[in-house]
Amino acid sequence: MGNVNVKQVDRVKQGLWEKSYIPEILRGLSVTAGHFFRNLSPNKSKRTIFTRDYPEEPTDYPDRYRGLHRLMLREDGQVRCVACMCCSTICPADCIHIEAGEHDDPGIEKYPDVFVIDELRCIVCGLCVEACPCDAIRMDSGVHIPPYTERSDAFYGRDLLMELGGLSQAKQGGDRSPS
Amino acid sequence: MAEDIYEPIDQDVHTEPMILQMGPSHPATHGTVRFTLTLEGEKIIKCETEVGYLHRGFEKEVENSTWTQVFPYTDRLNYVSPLLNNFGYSLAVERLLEIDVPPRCNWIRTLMGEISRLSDHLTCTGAAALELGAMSAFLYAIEGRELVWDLIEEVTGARLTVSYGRIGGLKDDLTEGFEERWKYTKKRLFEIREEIGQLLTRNRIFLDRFQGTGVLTPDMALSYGYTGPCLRSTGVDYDVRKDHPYFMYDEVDFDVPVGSKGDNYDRYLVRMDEIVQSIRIIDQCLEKMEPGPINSDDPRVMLPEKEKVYNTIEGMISHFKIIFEGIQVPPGEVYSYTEAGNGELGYYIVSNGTGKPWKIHVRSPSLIMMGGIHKLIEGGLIADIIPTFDTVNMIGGECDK
Amino acid sequence: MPKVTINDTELEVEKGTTILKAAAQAGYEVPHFCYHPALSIPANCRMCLVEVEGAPNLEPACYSEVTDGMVVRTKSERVVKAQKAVLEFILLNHPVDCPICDQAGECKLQDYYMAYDAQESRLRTEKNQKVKVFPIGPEVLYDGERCILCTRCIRFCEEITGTNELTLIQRGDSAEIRTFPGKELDNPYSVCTADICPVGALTSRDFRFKCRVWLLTSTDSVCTGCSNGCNIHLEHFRNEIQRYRPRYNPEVNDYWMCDEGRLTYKEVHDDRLRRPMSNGAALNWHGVTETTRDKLNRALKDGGASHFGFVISPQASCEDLYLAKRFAGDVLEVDNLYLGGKPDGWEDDFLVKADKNPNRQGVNAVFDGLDQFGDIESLIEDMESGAIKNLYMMEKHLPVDDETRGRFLDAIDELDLFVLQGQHHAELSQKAHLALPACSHAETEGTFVNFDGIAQPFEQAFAPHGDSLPHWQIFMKLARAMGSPLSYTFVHQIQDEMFQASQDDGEAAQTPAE
Amino acid sequence: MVEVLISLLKITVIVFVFVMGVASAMTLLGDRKQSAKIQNRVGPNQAKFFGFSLFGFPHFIADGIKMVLKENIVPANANKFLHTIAPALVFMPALIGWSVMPFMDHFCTGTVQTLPDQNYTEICTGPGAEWKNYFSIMHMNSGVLFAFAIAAISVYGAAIAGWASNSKFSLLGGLRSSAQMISYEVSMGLSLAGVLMIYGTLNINEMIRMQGNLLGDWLPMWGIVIQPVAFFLFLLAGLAETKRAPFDLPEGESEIVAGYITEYSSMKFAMMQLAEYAATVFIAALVAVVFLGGWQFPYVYADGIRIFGGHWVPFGEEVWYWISIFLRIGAMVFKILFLVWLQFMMRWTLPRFRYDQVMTLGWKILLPLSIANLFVTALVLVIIW
Repeated sequence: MGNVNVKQVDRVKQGLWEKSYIPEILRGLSVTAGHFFRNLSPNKSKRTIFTRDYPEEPTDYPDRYRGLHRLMLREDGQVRCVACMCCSTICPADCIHIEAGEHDDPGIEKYPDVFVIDELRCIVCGLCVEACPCDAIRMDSGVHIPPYTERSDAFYGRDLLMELGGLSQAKQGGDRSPS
Repeated sequence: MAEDIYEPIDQDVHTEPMILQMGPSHPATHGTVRFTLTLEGEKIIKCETEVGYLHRGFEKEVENSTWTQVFPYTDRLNYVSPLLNNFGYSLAVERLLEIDVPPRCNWIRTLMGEISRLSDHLTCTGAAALELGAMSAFLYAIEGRELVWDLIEEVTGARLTVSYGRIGGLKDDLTEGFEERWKYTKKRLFEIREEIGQLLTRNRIFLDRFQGTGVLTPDMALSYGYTGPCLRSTGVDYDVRKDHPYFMYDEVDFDVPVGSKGDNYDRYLVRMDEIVQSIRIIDQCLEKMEPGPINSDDPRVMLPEKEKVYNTIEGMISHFKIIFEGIQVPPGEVYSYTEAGNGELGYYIVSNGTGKPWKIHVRSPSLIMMGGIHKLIEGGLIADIIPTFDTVNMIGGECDK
Repeated sequence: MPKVTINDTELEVEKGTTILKAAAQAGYEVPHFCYHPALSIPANCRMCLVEVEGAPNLEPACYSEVTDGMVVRTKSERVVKAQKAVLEFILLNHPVDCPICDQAGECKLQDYYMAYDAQESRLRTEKNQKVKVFPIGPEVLYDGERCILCTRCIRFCEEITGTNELTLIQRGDSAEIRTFPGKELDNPYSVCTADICPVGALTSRDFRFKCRVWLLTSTDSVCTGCSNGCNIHLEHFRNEIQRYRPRYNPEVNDYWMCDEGRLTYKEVHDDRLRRPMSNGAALNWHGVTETTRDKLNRALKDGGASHFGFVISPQASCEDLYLAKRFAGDVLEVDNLYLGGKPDGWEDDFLVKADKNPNRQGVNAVFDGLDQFGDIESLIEDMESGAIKNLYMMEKHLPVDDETRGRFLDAIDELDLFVLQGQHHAELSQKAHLALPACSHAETEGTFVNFDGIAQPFEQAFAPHGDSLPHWQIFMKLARAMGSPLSYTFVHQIQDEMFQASQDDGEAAQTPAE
Repeated sequence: MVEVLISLLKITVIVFVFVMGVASAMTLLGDRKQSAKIQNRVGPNQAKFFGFSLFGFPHFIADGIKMVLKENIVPANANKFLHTIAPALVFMPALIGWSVMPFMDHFCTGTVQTLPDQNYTEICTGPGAEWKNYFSIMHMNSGVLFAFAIAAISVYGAAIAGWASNSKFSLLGGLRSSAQMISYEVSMGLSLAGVLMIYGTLNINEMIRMQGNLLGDWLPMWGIVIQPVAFFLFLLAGLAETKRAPFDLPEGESEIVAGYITEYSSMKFAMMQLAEYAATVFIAALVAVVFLGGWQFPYVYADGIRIFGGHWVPFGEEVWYWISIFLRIGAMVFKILFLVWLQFMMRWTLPRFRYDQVMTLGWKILLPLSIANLFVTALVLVIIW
C-alpha cells in the first residue's frame, strides 16, 4: 500500500530587503545572464542551446514515430494491400480512399486499383496500421508530411506510397498445399 | 443588474462603465473563451464568461465512431496532457466491459499518465510566466516539456496526439532504453524547476501579481465544482488519486500538496510541487514494474496478435469483426473519473450494446471551472485576469467539447 | 398442439414445427448454415445441434420436429461444445480470405465464430487448396476453398428455379460444387445463390470488389425493373447504389429477385440529367422555372390546350402521377394525355413480368383507368402534321419500337415547345426547349402499385443527385409560378388527399393509400 | 557653408548611422539573438546574404522590407489624420534628443592641457586654439533640459495613437502610457536634480568633463559614484519611460493586446517599434552621460594617461590626442551598448508590473526617495561647500 500524505505548500514571507526588488532582480539576472554567457562561450560543447537548426539538422525520429504512410511490397514487388478496406473503415478522419480491382494473378485476386491517402486530412493516429490484416500499410517511414502549396499535392497515391514502402517479409495466409 | 452598476457612477460626473470584449481571439484567452468585461477604469465590476468558440463537437462526434475510434478524439480534450484523457477513457470503458487489465498495463498507465501531468503543469506554469512577460521562465519550462514529450514520442510514436490508450490495454509497451532516458530527463527537470523557481518564486514583481489575486475560498471552489490543483490550492485535499485510487496509485507513495489562501500564488506553488510528486511517482513505477503482458486477454476486446491475423482464419475473423463492428460493449452506463491535469476528468458513458457509444459525456474540469471564473475575476483589475486565467489553466479543447 | 420447453421457456407450438422454429418463437437463436426457410432441409452442416432431453445424441434443430413435452436446451455445455467443434471443423480448411472476400461483413461464419466459438484453432497441418475464382455462371463466381458445402445453392436450383444446374462432386475434403457438364449457372435468378450462400463461396460478379458490405446503408425499397415490384434492400454507399438485395415479402417475391432486376440500379446513375436546362444550356431552378412558366403560358395562349400534348410516365410514383394529373388537368387544362413508359419485354411464370414499368397500375388508379390516354402512334402523327405543337413529357420512355422512336425524335424538331421532365438525358435533353431534372426512386419517397394492385411504399435512400427534384416538387414549382392554388409541401399531404379521393370514389381497394 | 556641411555630416552619422543603426539593427538583432541565448535558443539565422546568415543580421533587412510591403490598415471610424501622425510623434522625439548628445569632447585646434590640480579640467591652449564642436550635433548650454523636454513630448504620440485608433484596447494602452510616462517624468527629473546641483551646469558636455575628475587621484568622479541612489532611481524611471519590460504594461500583450499599437500595421507599426528601441538607446545614452561619465574613459585624458598623480604619454602628444579621441568615442558607445544590453536583460528576466503597482512604485516609492535624495544632497552641499 502506498503512503499518501497531505502537505501544505510554503508561501514566501518576504523581509524588507527582499521587498526592495533588488536581490531578486539580481538573482533573476544572474540566471538569465548565466545562460547568456554560457551560450556565448566559444566552446560549443559548453553551450546549452536546446533548439536545433531544423532543416539543416534534421531530428532523428524514434522508431515508433508515426510519419507518412507507406505501402509495403510483396517479394515480387507487387503491393501487399488487397483492398480489404479495414484501414479506411477504422480511419476516424476518413482520409483513405480505396477502389478495389481484379488482379491478373489469380493467387492475389484483389488489389487496390486506386489507393489515395489525403495526408492533410490524416490525423496520424495510427489506427490504420493496427487495422491492417496484411501488413500492407505502415507509418514508420520516419518522415513527416512536407509542406505543400497545392492541396492536391498532399493526396498520396498508391505508387507514391509504394515508393516510400519497403519489402515486408510477413507471412500471409497460413500453410497451404495443393490437395 | 446593469442599471445597478451605472447608478452610483452616474451621480457625480457623467461617466459610464466601459464594456470591453476580451476574446475570443485575444492573446490571453488561450484557446477560445470570451469575457465581456464591464470596466470602471481598469477595475472589473462585472465579467460574463462565454465558452464554445472551438466548435469541437466531441460528444456528438463520438456517437458516430466505434469505441476504438474515440481515442484520437480524447487526445484533443486536454491537449497538453492527452495521455491522461486516453487512460481515463480506457478505464471507463473497461469498467463498463467489466474486464481487468494486467498489472504491467496499470503500471505503465500510471507512469505515462504522470509524465503527461508533468507536461501539463510545466506548460501551465510556464504559460503563466510568459503572459506576465517573463518569457525566459516560459521557455525554460517549455524546454522541460520538450524533454517530457521526447519520452512520450519515443513510447507512443507521437508528441501531442498520442492515441496511446486502448480498451483493455495499451498500444505498445515501454521502449528498452526508457529508464535511462527518464533518468536524464529527471535530472534536467529538477534543474529547470530550480531555475524557474529562482526567476519567479521569490521575485517581488511576481509575488505582487500572484499573491492575493484570483482568490478562491474552499466553499466557493466546492460549490462551483472546482477540482484538481485549483481546489487543492484552497486547502481542500481532494485528489482522485488519493481518495479513489485507480490504476496503481494505491501502491505508490506521494504527497498531495495543498495551499491555504486559494490565490494564484497557491495554485502556482501547488503545481510546482505536483511536478515533484509526479517525478516521485514515476520513479516508483519504474522500480516496482515487472515484465509481463500489457494487454487483456479478452478476445472480445483485444485485436489478436498480428501473427495470428496473418495466418489463421480464426485470428482474421476476430480481427475483422472488431475492426468493422467495433468492440461490443454490453448495454449499460458507467461514470468513471480520474485525476487529469486540471482536476477530475469524468466520463459518463451509456452503451446500447453495439460497437458504437450511445452517448459519452465528459465531465471536463476546464468547462466546469469556467462556470465560476467570473467570481475570481470580478473586483480585480484587467491585468489580474492574466494570472488568474493562467493558473486556472483553461484548455480550450476540454472546455468546448 | 404440442407443448415444448426450450431453455426454461415453455411454449405451445403448431404440430410439425421444427425445434429451430420453436426456439425462434421462444426468442432463442439457433445457429445454422444449411437450413434456409424456403428450401428443403438436408441437415448437413450440424451447426444447429441442440440437446433434447432423453435423446442419446444431439439433434439437428432444423430437422427435428417438436413433440409434446419435449425439453430442449440450446445453450447447454454439450451444445456449446458441439458448436465449437463444428465451427472448428468448418474453419479447418477455410482460407484466410476475409480481406479479399466480398462476404466479409455479412458472413455467417464470421458472426458465428465470434458468437459461438472465439477460440484458437488446433490445426497444425496445411490447408487444402481448391479452385478459386471459378466462373460457375455468367453472373456468379465460385470459390471452392471458402465453400462449406451446405448445398443451399444446389437446392435452390432444384427447388426454386427447377433448372438443376448444380451438383456436388468428389468426396470428403475434396468435395466441391460444380455445374453438370455442358451447363452453367445461367438461370435468370442465379445471383440468388450468392445471396443465400452463408459464406463467400458464391459471389456476384456485378458486386465483386465494389464495396465492403459493412459500409453499406440499407434502405427498404422496391425494384423498378418490371411491374412485379419485388421488395428490395437498396444498399448504397456515398450517395451511390451499390446493389439491390431481395427483401422478404411472401406476397410478392418471397426471398428472391431476378438477375435482370438487380442490375436496374445502374439506370439510376447512368446518363443523369443533373441541372435544369434551357435549350441545352444548364441553368438554375430559379431561372428555369420562370422561363418554363413564360413558355407554357405563351404556348397555351397561342395554340390553346388542343395543341398541347402531355405524356404521363408509368415509371413515376403514385404521388408524382397525382400531381401530374392535377398539373395537366387543373393548371394547364390539357386534355391530350398520353401514356409513356417502357415497351413490353419478356416474362416468365415466376417473378419477371412483361410490363417493364413499375407503376402502370398506379396510373390506372390515379387516372381512374387507362382509357383516356391517347395512342402514341397518333401522337407522333399529330406532331408530324402539326396538330400537336407543344409537348410536355415525363421521363424518356415511350412504349414503341426503335423505328417509331426515331420518328418521334424527328417530330420533336417540328414542335414549338418541348418540355422534358425526367431523370435522364437520353437523346431528348438536347432537343428539349426545357429539360427539368427529376430524381429517381432512390432519392425520394413514394408508392408503386404492382401488377397485382398491391401498393408498396419505398423510402428515400440518399440526397438527390445534382439539382434534381422529385416530379411532384417540379410540378409544384411550376404550378406556383403559374399562379395555381396547388399547395403541397410534404409527400404525406398528397398521400392523404389521394386516399381521400379514393375513399370518395369508393375505390379504396385499388388505390394506393400509404 | 562648411559649418552647414559639417552639421549635416554630424546629423547623418549620429542620427542615421549610430542611432538608427543601433536602435534598429543592433537592438532588433540584439533583442532577438540575446533573448535566444538567454533562452537556450539559436535565434534568427534563416535570412541569408549569399548563403551567410551573419548572426541573423539580414533578418533586420528582411523585416524592414516586410514592413514596407505590408498593407497599411486604418480601422474604421478611426481619426485618420491623428492615426497617421501618431507614429511620427512617437518617433521624432526619440531622435531629436540626440542633437545634444556629445560623443566626444569638443575638438581642440591647438593642444589640450589637463590641469590635475583644478579638478582635471582640460583646457585648449596654443595660438588661435579654440574648441570646435564636431562630436555633437548641437552645442547647447541647457542640453539636459532640452533632452528632457523632448523626451517628454513622446507621450503625446502614445496618447494620440491610443485615442485615434478607435479601439478600446488602444485607448487603455494610451491612457496607461501617458499616466506612466508623466508619473515617472517627475521622479526622473527629481533624481536628476541632485546631480545637477553637484555639477552646477545644464550643459551635457560640461557635465561629462566634470566627471573626468579623479577623486583622490584614482576614483573617477562619475555620477554613479557621487549620486548612487539617484543612479538607481534614474535607471528605474528611465526603464519606465521607455515602456519596456518590466514596465511594458502600456502594450502588455497578454492584457490589452498591444496597447496603443494594437491597430497599427505596416511601416507605422515599424515606426512605433523603432521608436521604442530608439528610446531605449536614448535613455541608455542619457544615463551614460549623466551617471557613467559619458565619453570619459577612466584615466585617459587628451594629453596622456593620468593616475595617482602620475602622467605619461605613450605615443607622443599629437598621436595620443587622436588615440584618446577614438578611445573616448569607443567608451561612449560601449557605455550605451552596455546599458542597452542591461535593459534587455531586465526585459527577458522580469515579469510585468501591474498598472496600479507601477503607479504605487512611481508615486509612493520613487518620488519620496528622489526627494529625499535631493534633500540629502542639498544638505551635504551646504555643509561641505
